[in-house]
Amino acid sequence: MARVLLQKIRKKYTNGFEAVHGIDLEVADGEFMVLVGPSGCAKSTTLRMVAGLEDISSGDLLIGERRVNDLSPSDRNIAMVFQDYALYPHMSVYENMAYGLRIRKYKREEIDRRVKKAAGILGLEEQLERKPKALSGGQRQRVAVGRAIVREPDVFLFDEPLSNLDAKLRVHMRAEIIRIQKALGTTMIYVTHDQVEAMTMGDRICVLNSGRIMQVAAPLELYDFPANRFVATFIGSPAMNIIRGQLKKDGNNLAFMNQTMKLTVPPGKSGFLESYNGKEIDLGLRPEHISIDMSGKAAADVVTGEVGIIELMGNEKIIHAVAGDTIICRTDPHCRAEKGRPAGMVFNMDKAHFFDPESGMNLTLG
Amino acid sequence: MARVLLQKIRKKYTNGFEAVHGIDLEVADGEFMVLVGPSGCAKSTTLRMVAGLEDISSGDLLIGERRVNDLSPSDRNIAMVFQDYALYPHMSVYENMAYGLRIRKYKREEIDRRVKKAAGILGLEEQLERKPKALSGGQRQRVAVGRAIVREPDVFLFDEPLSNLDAKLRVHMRAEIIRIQKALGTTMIYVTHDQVEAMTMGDRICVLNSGRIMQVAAPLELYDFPANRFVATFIGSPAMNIIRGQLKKDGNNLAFMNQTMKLTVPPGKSGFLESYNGKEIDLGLRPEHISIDMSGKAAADVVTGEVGIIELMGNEKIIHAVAGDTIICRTDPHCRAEKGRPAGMVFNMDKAHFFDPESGMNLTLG
Amino acid sequence: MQGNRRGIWKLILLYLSLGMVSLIILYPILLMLRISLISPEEFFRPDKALLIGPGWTLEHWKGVFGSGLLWPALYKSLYIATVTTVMAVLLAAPAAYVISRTGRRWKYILIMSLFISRMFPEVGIALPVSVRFLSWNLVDTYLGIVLAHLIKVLPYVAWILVGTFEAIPRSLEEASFVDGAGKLATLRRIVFPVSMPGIAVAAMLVWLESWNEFTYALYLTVSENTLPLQTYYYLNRGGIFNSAAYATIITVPVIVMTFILQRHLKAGMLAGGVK
Amino acid sequence: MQGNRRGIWKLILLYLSLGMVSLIILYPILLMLRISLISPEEFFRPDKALLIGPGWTLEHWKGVFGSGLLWPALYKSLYIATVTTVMAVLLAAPAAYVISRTGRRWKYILIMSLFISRMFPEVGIALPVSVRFLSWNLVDTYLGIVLAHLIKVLPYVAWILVGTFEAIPRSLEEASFVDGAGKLATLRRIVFPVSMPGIAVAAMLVWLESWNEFTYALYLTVSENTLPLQTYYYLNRGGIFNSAAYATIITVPVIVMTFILQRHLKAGMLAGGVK
Repeated sequence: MARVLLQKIRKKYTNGFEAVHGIDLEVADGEFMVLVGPSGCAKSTTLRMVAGLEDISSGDLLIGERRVNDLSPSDRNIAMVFQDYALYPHMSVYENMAYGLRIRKYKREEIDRRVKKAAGILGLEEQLERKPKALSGGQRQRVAVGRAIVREPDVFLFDEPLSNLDAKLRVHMRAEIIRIQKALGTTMIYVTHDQVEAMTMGDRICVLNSGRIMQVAAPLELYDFPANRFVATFIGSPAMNIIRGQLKKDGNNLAFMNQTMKLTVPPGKSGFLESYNGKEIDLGLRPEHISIDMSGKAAADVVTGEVGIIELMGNEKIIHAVAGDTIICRTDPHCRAEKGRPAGMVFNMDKAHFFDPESGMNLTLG
Repeated sequence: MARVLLQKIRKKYTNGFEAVHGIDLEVADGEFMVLVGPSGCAKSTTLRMVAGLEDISSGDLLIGERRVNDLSPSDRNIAMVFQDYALYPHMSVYENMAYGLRIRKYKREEIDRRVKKAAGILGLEEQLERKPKALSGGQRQRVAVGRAIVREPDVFLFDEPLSNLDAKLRVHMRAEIIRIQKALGTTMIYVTHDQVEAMTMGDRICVLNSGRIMQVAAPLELYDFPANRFVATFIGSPAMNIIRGQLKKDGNNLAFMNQTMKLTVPPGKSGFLESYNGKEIDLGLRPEHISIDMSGKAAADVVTGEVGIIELMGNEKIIHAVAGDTIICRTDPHCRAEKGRPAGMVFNMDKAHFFDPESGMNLTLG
Repeated sequence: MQGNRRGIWKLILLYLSLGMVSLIILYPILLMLRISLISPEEFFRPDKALLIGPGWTLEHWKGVFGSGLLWPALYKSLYIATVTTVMAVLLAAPAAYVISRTGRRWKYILIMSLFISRMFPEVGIALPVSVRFLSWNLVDTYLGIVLAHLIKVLPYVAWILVGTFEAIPRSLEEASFVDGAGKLATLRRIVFPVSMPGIAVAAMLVWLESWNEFTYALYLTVSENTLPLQTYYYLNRGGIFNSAAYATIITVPVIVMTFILQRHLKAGMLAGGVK
Repeated sequence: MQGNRRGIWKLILLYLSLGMVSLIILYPILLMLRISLISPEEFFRPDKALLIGPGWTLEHWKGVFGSGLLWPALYKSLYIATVTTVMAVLLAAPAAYVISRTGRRWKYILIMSLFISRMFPEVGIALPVSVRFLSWNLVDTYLGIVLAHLIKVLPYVAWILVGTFEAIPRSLEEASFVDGAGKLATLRRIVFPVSMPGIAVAAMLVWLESWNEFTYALYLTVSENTLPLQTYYYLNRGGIFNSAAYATIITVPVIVMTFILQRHLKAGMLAGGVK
């Protein structure tokens, strides 16, 4: 058990491509840290650098108090679970789990004790003599986890370990992995591209984009207070609406306006935005904070648009309405909006975020 | 344009396996009918029987007033869009669309007129001279649709046409296909395994399971009033909770009870259930109709369970709580339920369904 | 675990190997050409310099062209290779199409017969074949060699073509049916044009195989030699220079076709495509 | 468009073809065996019944076993095939492992050299090879034939082994590294055991290839014949019955190995595995 510290870690390939641009990240002892981001964001590369499977071009990687940049994977005292499980096909489940201990020349009784204990935790007692190909997908997944926990390493590294399982099993294995990590108290770095997985599992989440860290925060904080436009649109489905417009003084209050809408900025947020008066700005509002009003009455903070795509999910309706930009609203499934007809959208401006159009920074976080 | 009528259509393979068990279905002229079901439910087989690509073992298939069982696909005047698009790779986009007309010996000017018109509808004017491999996934999809519409057939058959597109493009193409179908008014049979696609696109939806029709209804009717337990759990995600228990007379009302809960059946539903007094029954309730009450006060229709898995979606939390069975609730993302701790679940019994444990029929539909 | 320096070393190693491989391939060809152009005195000099050096002569080539033996052999080789190719494609294509549309059991039969026909000793099979052909009066005829070559090449032409037809999704044909075309029109307008590149590759490989073939020709020929037999015939009689000239003549179309084919070669085609 | 009746017809057709293929494969083998056991009088009788019929004799086999020529040839063939196999696997395995872990450019080189070494006429290549070997004193030696066979088989052993090693996911090795094993321990404990079946198939195919090989042996041998040469040697002198006996002897291990191999054959392995 140990903290993991990344200091200005960079990854540059022989062909000159810089995959990771000097990132700083501290994973506390016993913490469950999730790395999430779109494909190509270098989340796997970062994990593999921690594992020692990729060279670190520059920067310092510390596990505990040790700088491990130049140590081989075998000397870092980490354990890794791979996306394809990487079980040794010619070995039984028992031998798969015992392999790492045998290599390290543990005593036979100690190996037996640890493997049996891990098998107990994972419910694999009945499968110990089987070969991997005789197991179901979920059991293989368990063996891969078992191989990691018998080693009692300082850090667990999980590289999209659930992406080959079906949806139901995935939900179940998520809970299982959380349970094991909490029980053992081992530091965990977990890579996934699935935002629900990230939000469900992580103590904290590190959002990556193009080899840069966008935000590190607890799950709901990420959702409610995204640090920038990238996180705002990456986390949440459907994505947060981003609308370009201008801030103008309107009496005592600031107003956000463009060709199709004029919305009042709530007093609580105005303070941060004084300097943007008269400038371009991006308004961000999640679909669930826009409701549909079919009464046809014009009122404050109501924008009228033409209904385009309607997606029916059963428990809710996703309505795409066009008012200059396309605006996505999440509504009651019985909402009577119809394709091609106008609808009033009520913007809940208390939930609005404002982003700098250039830097993408969230201006309303204070 | 024509209605399609399936009368006792059966499909039995050489090896004795009966894939389709004599189904009856009427697709009205100009209607958008979606066939949906889990994999292996024979939805594609049914579509291919309508197309003439699979033999019909028995029953009658009528397109318009014609019985077409023994007609080859080329004589049925239908057009089909395949899952892999099935574009002819050695022909340009223009030739791909013109092929069916050339085979039918249309005049050159008529072919040109129709292809250009279809290209206009689909925004393919710029791509007419390109080969399929030079197109993006969405453009290929459009060409496949274009090839269908130039023919001006009686019926469109679409076999999971969007499953090879990414999520964003899929949402867009759904709207496009709906628009084209409504504009042309052509009868449509559309196969998908995706329930959101089914609910978003269909005028009516036909739910299939193991070669039998479970229910044919409009999208929201399917969600709000499922005809049986299969439809109830297949449509909606997470699935409807199904809880086994007994009905007992409790004063004037009926009560649903098992070892962990006692719930009052609302008067409006009691009428249908009198005959089940004292018998086993399945209670069905959707996750959004169970709310979490952390106050700890016991009240009517509140069941206390231990919180297991928590899935955080951002805009909502899915809580799996154990009270005998595992019960899934859809709650506010800020709900303070914690893993391993007790939580009170408030059942909204007005939304409850009751199913016969044997037949699975919904008893509360009247 | 890769750094900048290792990347460069890898590249150097790659090009070195590429050079080595080219040399190994090129060297015997150049040697062959040189032997066909060397004067006997130089060749039999103990301290001769083989590839470069003095003693060039066109005598052997003149001999080959003047002997009257080249043209019949060339004609026979061309005729047999071409007829074998046409027959092989015509026979294998329909079978391959049916197999590609049927299923695993047929493919298993095909792969097994392919394997067996490749692994059984040719000298062993050639004997009963020639005994049988003797009683059918097929020894020393063009038809006999064509039939023997067909036995040799049919399984693997079929294999390449099955691969080619399998790569055509069935939905392409179904789309054509729905579009109003019949079975035959679909074959002619969709299946055949789309599979043309694969058929061409198969044809060229068969042609080369038949053009190069030696063992069956040896067993089944009494009087008129094919080019490979002619090469061996001279060598057997010590005519090493004429033999080299014949070998060069055989190699020319091989080089040309290899050059054309290498752009179309895919790992999958080699499944059956490599001899 | 399938009905019950068509299904049954298909099945009948399938088994008919299966029978036909078996017959075509079996017939020449039985014929070969019969010729080695037929009396010359019967064989040369104009209205002879070949496969079944009278006139059985063990004379030819006695002659073959008693002539003193069988055992040296058998020994030489066994020796050459075995040494070629061991050398080929030892040389190709490390290269194949590196190529499987490196990338497309190497694979392209490999596939090209494989293709070229297969498509170039053996009678053409054998000539410069034997001229070169003459000056190195390798003609009529075991080493010479082994080297010639290595030229022939190395590219495709490498190809099968690249396929075998590629099928081992890299994550398996990485998991072993993370588990604490070094590069060598990983090769010995993970990579080698997992690829054993592929290596075995490659070895058996090489062995058969070398065992059957005729052309290079013909060019490079003056005195001691291998079994295939011995077969041809008798035939050339009209000893058709002895030739058939030799061909039968060659065929026995081929049948045994084919029987073992057919269970392990996959289409992918045939990429390089079929001659």
